[in-house]
Amino acid sequence: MTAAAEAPLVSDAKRHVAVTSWKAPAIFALFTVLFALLPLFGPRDGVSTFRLVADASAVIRLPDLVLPSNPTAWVCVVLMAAATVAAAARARAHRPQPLWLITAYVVFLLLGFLAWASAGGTLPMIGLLSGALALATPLIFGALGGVIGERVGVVNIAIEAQLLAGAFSAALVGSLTGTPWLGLVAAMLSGLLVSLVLAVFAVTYFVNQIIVGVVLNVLVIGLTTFFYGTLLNPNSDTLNSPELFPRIAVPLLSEIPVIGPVLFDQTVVVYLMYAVVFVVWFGLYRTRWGLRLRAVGEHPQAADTVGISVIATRYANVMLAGAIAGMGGAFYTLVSNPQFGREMTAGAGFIALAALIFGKWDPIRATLAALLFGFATNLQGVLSVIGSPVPSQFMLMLPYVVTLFAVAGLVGRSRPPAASGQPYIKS
Amino acid sequence: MKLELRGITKRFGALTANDDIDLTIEPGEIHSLLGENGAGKSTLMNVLYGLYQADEGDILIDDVEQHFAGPGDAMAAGIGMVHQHFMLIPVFTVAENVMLGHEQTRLGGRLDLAAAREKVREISDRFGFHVDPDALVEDLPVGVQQRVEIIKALSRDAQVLVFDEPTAVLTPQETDELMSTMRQLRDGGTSIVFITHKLREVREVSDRITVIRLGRVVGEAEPTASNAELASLMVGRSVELTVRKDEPQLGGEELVVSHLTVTDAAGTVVVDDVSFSVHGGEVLVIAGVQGNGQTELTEAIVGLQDRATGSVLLGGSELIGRSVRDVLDHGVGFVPEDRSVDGLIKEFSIAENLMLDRSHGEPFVRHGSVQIGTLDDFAVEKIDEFDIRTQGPWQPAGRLSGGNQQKVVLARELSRDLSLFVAAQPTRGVDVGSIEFIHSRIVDTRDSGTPVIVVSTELDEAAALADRIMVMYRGKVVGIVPGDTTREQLGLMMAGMSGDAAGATGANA
Amino acid sequence: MSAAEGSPSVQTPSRWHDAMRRVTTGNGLIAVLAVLLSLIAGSILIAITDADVQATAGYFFARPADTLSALWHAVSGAYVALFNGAVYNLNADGFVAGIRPLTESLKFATPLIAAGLGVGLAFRAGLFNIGGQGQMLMAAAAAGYVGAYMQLPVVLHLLLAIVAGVLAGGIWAGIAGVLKARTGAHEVILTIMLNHIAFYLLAWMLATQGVLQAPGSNNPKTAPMHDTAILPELLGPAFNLHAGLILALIAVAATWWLLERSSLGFRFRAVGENPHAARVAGISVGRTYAYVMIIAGGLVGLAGVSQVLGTVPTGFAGDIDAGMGFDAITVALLGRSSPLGILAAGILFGVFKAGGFSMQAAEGVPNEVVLVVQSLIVLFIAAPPLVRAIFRLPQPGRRIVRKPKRAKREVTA
Amino acid sequence: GAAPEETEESGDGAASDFLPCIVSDFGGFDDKSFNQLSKEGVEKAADELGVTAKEVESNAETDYAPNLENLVAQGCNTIASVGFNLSAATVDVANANPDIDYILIDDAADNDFDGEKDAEAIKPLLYDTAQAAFLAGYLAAGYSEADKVGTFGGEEFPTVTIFMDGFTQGVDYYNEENSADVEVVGWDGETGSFTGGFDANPAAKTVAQNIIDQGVDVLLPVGGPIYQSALQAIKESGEDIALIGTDSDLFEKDPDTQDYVLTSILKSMDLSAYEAVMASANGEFDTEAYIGTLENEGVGLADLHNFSDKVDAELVAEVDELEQAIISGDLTVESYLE
Ligand SMILES: Nc1ncnc2c1ncn2[C@@H]1O[C@H](COP(=O)(O)OP(=O)(O)OP(=O)(O)O)[C@@H](O)[C@H]1O
Ligand SMILES: Nc1ncnc2c1ncn2[C@@H]1O[C@H](COP(=O)(O)OP(=O)(O)OP(=O)(O)O)[C@@H](O)[C@H]1O
Ligand SMILES: [Mg+2]
Ligand SMILES: [Mg+2]
Repeated sequence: MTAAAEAPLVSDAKRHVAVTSWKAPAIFALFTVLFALLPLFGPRDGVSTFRLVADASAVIRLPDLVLPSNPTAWVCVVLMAAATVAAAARARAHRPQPLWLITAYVVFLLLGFLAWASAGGTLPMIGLLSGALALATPLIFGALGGVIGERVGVVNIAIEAQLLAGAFSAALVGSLTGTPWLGLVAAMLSGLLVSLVLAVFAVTYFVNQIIVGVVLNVLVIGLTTFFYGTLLNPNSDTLNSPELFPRIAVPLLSEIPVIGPVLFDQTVVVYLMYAVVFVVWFGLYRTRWGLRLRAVGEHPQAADTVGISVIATRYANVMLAGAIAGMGGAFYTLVSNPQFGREMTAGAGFIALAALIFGKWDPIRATLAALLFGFATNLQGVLSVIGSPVPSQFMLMLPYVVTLFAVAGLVGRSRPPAASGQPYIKS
Repeated sequence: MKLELRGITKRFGALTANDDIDLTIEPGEIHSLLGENGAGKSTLMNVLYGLYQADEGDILIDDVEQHFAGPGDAMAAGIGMVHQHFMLIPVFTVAENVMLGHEQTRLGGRLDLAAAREKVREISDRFGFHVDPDALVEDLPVGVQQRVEIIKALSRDAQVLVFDEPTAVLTPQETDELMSTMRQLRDGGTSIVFITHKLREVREVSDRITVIRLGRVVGEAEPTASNAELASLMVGRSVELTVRKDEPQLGGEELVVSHLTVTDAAGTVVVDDVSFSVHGGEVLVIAGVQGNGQTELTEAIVGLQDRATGSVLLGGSELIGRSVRDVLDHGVGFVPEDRSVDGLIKEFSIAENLMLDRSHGEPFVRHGSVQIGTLDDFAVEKIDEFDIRTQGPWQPAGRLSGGNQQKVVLARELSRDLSLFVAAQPTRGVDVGSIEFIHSRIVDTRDSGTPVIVVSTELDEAAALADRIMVMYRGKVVGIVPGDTTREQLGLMMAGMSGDAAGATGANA
Repeated sequence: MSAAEGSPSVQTPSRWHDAMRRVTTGNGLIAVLAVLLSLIAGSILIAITDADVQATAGYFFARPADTLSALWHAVSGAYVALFNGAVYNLNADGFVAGIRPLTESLKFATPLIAAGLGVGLAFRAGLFNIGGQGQMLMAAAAAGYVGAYMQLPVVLHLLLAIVAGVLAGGIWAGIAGVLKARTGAHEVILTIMLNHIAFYLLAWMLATQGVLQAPGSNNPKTAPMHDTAILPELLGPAFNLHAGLILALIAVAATWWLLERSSLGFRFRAVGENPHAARVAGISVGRTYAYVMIIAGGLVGLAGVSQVLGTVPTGFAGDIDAGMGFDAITVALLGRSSPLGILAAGILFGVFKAGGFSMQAAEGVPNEVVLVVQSLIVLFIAAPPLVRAIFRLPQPGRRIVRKPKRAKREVTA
Repeated sequence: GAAPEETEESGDGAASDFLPCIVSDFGGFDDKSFNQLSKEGVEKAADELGVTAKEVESNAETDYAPNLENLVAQGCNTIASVGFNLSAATVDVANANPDIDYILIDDAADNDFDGEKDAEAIKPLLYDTAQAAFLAGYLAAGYSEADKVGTFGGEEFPTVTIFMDGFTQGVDYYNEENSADVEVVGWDGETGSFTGGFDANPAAKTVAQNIIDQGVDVLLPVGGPIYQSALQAIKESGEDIALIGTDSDLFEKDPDTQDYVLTSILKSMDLSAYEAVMASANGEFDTEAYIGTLENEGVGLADLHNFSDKVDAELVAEVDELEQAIISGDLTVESYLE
């Protein structure tokens, strides 16, 4: 190579051209136009009140934010248009779209929409956000369970089953022992048990993981409904009335305006959720556990050739995933409502599945996806309360439509762990 | 340390992949294993490495019997392996791959990446590898991935290193570097098992050679043996190592590529304003180190690159902007570089693979319906014509050995009326017997008046096939030179030196 | 996830796949044993709920025979009821009444077969169609609209209603297919979201006069279908079996032909097995995704059609899918995504469904027992080595390591 | 336990061989709503008759017909079908087997909307719940200090919205009479707040929470177990919010609610189902449609229990007067049953 280094080279550097993507400005423009139709064809009178404190007891009191509805919407249209122009300018200049611009655009859109939609009403910001968090919490647990499972190479379609089993046993054990803590442990154990079955069939017997997952969902629905009907419901005083976890306000943190009461006046299950999100994220990317887990999910034979037991790693982590999803189940009966009901998870496991794919198999992104879903759900709830002229069925559709657009418009292609779904068969 | 395999037998169902094999690796020797595709070399090494359990036979280290339940045990015993199919996690960095399985951690269970990086750098410097510990493996050229595998093995202080076909994907320079690394290791006392299909390399680097055929040891050879001797020992018959090739009967300029530019998704220009033409009845070999735009160039011709600008005129009609199917319908035959991913559907039968690019019309499809009879006849014919070793046309293609898989792809692409034939790395990983066959088919195609483009990183192959050689570097054409250009000059051109300069330097050298 | 990349039956490495096929199809014994095991497990649940068993268990140690006999009565009673309700009614007088349960089973199998085909077809092209619910609902809406609110001549009416339903199912699934092809979004999310959207969309239509709500009614339910739009009964009024079964059988044959013999099906499978190679061979992967989803949705739509024009022609409400979008996944997987396998699996599930009603009515066995037994059967059938181990049957030859697969690159549609 | 005597009589001669049966709508018999109440009514009758009722659950629309047919095959004498969803299937079965007595709860069995019942053997049981809800609305409006009351439902079904409609009319009437300005949050007669299902899950709770955030101090959740979510949301808000139950008296059914429940809107499906079954057993079955009203006490307002001293006696008196006015026809409450 030395000779080559002295000789005249045909230019060593590769050339770069800027890629111009008009996607962002196009989407911005589309939504700006669509949004402008609202105040144009459905002008709303009056003012919108954004309430920023939960109740009179808040230490730091913020006044209500009162905005004239229609003018605010128009101002937001203008700001959105400006953001669109900025995005277009950047696209022309072949520069990437910065996160702040996208964030700003989304904030304008949201603010404008809320102002328009809540004309004459009061929008309780804290209720809006804390409701979103409540709706997202079991989804986050479920999605994290899914992330771990798929990252280690076992598709976890059984999140629904783990949530439901968790909710069931949390209610049962919580009632029997009189302490929600044991209920929580029971929820984790039963989630773990469900995923143990998943592991036995998927890892040891190489049964297609989707079959096992789908079937486990049916099995657990069958079993919980059966025992609910024959056991829990007839003896609901003793077997189906657990005590709930109390809310614990974190001193100081819970006094932060707006986000304090939303994030830091919660039950221990929610605090655990924060911890689990962090631990899973940290563990996955920074620790030996995570490195090996991901290796097994990406290329099990490579992991095998460096002496990592693929089978053991898969078993351990699938069970861990089940335990985490099981915790999400406990949210239903130990935080939300002190009673189990048949099929009470109502498909949340599938939404969690969607969230983890939406979140590209990453714990933080999956959490954000679940939060987005929770937010969209609660936004429709709040809007239909303050009076929306849209039929309830369309309002209830909103979170799903938002997710659909978000996935199709923004996320696009995503790559699952390479060996996810593949049994590891060794001689 | 001395490693001994005694009476190793390994069966896969009815197939005996290794049949009572004895092999002794002395300390500090480079021991080559030679054999056709499917002879059982990889299987033997996988047994040695604990990936497979032998049905019969023993493994001894320094005369002590070993029981490897898994690769962990083998590694602990000082055996390292660079696998034929890389055992690297594509989405991990080099350091992560190297540390995997014997990670060091710091407070709070955090991975000690700094230590791993240091280790990579240390080994990398010792052997002059130039590997960036923080690069993602999937972004690295195969040659560098190869080095990562070696670093992986060395980081565990392997005393016996198995290289299973490490040079199949390397450029000549990289191969030379690898061989000097191997010598360096041997001189340091490490024993090396070296598997390759390239006889030149075997002769150059081996201390001893063992030849395997059909799962048995058929003999030992000295490094001084001739290519022809080795080849016939391997294949069991005499092999012609150079294709017989007449002077080209040049036709018109069938293919004219001008100002072809391809960018990747991130905006990097991977093919940079490339212009050339190919005559009917001519083989143009595109040479160059892997990853210098050859792949993208061929893909752009076939319509597989979305971001291609410029012009590709085939027989006067423009190919750029057409769909792949359209291009194929124009009579372009294409052998992709990575047959197992892009060329074959392993779960499909040989017959189905043979109709893969003609699934929309005659002769295999009539009124929307696949003509099974026609297809079966065709497949039987092609299996015979291309000497594909199989039990029948309806066997899954994935079960064939590498060389035979390659023949299936070739059979498919050469059985249409072609106006252009493009083959990328047509003989990669293929044994000498099959290489002979594939080369002669390519020459036949040329002789029928079709323009042919062959992408190869193999200088021997370039020399054997080319009427002209075009060398690419960093996406640009370094020069187009006659087919009989010297190895040295081509080597220099592949490092980016322009044709004239390289010619001068090469002459001086 | 894996479903995105390949069908379950095809994505497993070929050698293993083959071994698996040999073992399972070559061994009906395993299937029988799997059913037996599951029934035993079901017996436990049946025994728990049985009042006599509970009562006698109280004094089990005093008189165990009582408990055992109660157990026997409970379990045998339940399974006899299942047989009577799903296969042949031994208590009925005459063959016609006796065979009626079998026709009921076939009636329940009809939508499962059709929807199973839709899911299975998508699997073969490497797509996980979890959107059967939405596709069925939209198909039901369209077929129901034509059937209940349009006046047309005899044959034409039925044909149009069927076509409308199949089209609607195809379009609904096609949305997912096209979005996946154009944007690369994952079909699992898309179809799950489309399920919920379809559910609420149908709820709105059912609650809206002039759309699907029966004129003059306040209930979220359609008017009955016109007689001209009802799938004819196959065996006369004594049986509920309707021509939907014929449609499902035609669909089985058509899907078989499509997959095994047609060029389009060849492309589907090619894309399902290896989208990279398919693309290089000139097959447009994105287009294939779109087509396969449209056809799959049409097949699932057929299930919806058979529900509203055949099984419940008296008008329907919002849960007319009856959970079959998800059952269909199990059916497709149990049938290994092959049309004939799906036919068999669909009939098996139909039998359990019909038998479940009779177990509940005759013996008071909760419906969920059937769910449990069904799921266990699927699990056991899918894991022959486990069944062999339980019954101490010899395990067939050892298994083998597959060659590593390169991480798949993303295919640009 | 001790083993019973070996010789077991198969029931005493008095127990009839009368077989009452019931089919649920989806949601099952433990739905804390109409399925459960109807079942309780049938069971009560069966107990009195010394027999065991056959009870089968439906999980989907396609289950109705087979369930009914299987019950016919079991030799049932009376079959109760719960919910408008079962209407068509019950009509079919009743026409095919007219010698059995059918009770259809919550539907008029008129699927062609010609104003005529479609099968002779069916006795429809209908409930003009709006009447009772009207009273509850008036009471709530009078009780409310915040001048804001809230309601939400499970899904937008007429059997659900009839409560919300009556309630809203009651509030409106209060406003008219007392020139007050009490606002109903969650239902405007056209659209409103729905949880999208009948599960007591986080979704139901956040809907309740959102309504509470609007400052209501009375809350009427309509739809089976979702009252639990409302209760939980009320508890967590820490505010003084009264709950109104539906169907049966929540105060008695669920002791947890006792401190919160202002009153309940009664819909006595248990009672009318019981009566119909008994009539059938005694050979007195008539197939005349039954419409539960305030007058025949098929619907009504439950006792105020713990709230009796928190509510103005005057208001209570007004509610009583209103009840009389409705019974006498001086005041009409609109509902879809008209
Ligand atoms: N896991 C397996 N299951 C079944 N057969 C196998 C397996 N692995 C290898 N074989 C077969 O065993 C024989 C030996 O294969 P092996 O990979 O050892 O050949 P090789 O000499 O390394 O060939 P190549 O030069 O192509 O790498 C071949 O016929 C191959 O098809
Ligand atoms: N590249 C492609 N990838 C996927 N689908 C394709 C492609 N080209 C065509 N199709 C579709 O496949 C079907 C058959 O293809 P087309 O009609 O183009 O081929 P044909 O040869 O005319 O027909 P047939 O396949 O019936 O012989 C059509 O529905 C067509 O739209
Ligand atoms: Mg090999
Ligand atoms: Mg009528």
